[in-house]
Amino acid sequence: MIKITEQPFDPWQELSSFQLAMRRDGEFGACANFIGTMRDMNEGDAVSGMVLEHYPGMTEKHLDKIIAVAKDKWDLLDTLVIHRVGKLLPNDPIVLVAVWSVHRKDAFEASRFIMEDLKSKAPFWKKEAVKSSGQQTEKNRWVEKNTSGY
Amino acid sequence: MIKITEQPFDPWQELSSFQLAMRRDGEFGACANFIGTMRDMNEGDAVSGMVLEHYPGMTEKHLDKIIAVAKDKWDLLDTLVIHRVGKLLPNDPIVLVAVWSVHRKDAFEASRFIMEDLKSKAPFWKKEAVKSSGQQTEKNRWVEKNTSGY
Amino acid sequence: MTQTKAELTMTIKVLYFASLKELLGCGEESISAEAVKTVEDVWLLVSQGKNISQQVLYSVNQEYAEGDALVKAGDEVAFFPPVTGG
Amino acid sequence: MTQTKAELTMTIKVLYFASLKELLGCGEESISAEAVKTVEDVWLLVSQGKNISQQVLYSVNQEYAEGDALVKAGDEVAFFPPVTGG
Repeated sequence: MIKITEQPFDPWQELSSFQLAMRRDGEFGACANFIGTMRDMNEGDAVSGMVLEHYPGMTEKHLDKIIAVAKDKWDLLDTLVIHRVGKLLPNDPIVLVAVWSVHRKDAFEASRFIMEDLKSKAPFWKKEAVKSSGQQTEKNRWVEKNTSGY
Repeated sequence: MIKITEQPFDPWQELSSFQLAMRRDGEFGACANFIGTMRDMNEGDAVSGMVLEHYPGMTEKHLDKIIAVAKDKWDLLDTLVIHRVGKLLPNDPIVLVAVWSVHRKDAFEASRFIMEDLKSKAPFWKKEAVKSSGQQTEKNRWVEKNTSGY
Repeated sequence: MTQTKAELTMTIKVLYFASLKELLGCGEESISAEAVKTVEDVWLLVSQGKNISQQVLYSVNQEYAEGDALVKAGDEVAFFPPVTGG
Repeated sequence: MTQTKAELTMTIKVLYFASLKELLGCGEESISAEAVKTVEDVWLLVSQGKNISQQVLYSVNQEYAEGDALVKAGDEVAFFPPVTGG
């Protein structure tokens, strides 16, 4: 399942409900998941807020595709991807990627694969409100590029 | 934190409470975690229950050591490892490994490293109650070896 | 402006995101499909006169595309900077 | 049996886990430290007469050890099969 949401989400509650709704009790031996959370610092500057823009339509299409690729490469029982858009505050969860499988290798590798693809290709853009040290006023700046996680 | 427990645990609740108690709001950008859950099938046979034995003292000592190694290799903010012992039923969570860090690479790699070390070296042993297909009676058998997750 | 059905089928929908939307002062526009063959043609047309030095990514019908990808009337073309989600 | 303090300090505590505990019919015993130098010596002593074909891992004072690791009075030595946790 893929969810793009403007509402804050609790990753643990989402994981708990989704796993229950999967109705795969006794089948899955492994769940690997990743949660990306907004920090209050970036590149040495204090960050007080963020606006996350995306490309509605292409976002879902791209995530669907990458999940299909992952299901092709690994034996997966189910996947859950949630991504926040709109206005965010520090400590807000931004993204959740979770993968259920029979054996751990599949869950570990697929969760990282989906997350890395999302970071490098899914059409989301962050604009953060920052106050550089020594400066009084806040400025908005676009985050320029995600770094590779490998 | 390391917990060895005879009581069933809810991984999502444990993650939620631990993360709150960490008091690292705004600091962590990444949390990677893994949950191993008891399946109702193993090697083609139906499994109805399991007893997990461990070596009290060495278990904690070994897990402490591997977490120290992980903290040395990667930049980690905190870690949580929970392992169930005693009597388990299918669908019971067996193990939780969670890692918090500033950047995702550290969390992804450290969580997998800790989990693989735990599977290959931490002194736990599983005895499962199985009913082979076509058989009427249940038998207890020791699980012989964990396979590598890489 | 209101477009007739005939006009609509002769146009390409062009979208801009993030910093590019700000630089171009526009999020969406329609251009005639007649003067353009490739995505690169569309980009040269819509960015002309603007001094855009940053890296620009292309998509056609919501899939990444190279500059030489062909476009036709009815397509949705988008231009955006490197992505920064997750 | 009750041991005096002098006897305790002359002994090695030996533990068995999982299938080995079942095979040896015992989870814990004390042996005299006098007749043994290495973990391997301890294992040969406690397993003698038992036909144990499976792989056995050793630990001394709750850390993995090779067969030639030295042991002394007061040590805790353990023998167990390959681990299967997680």
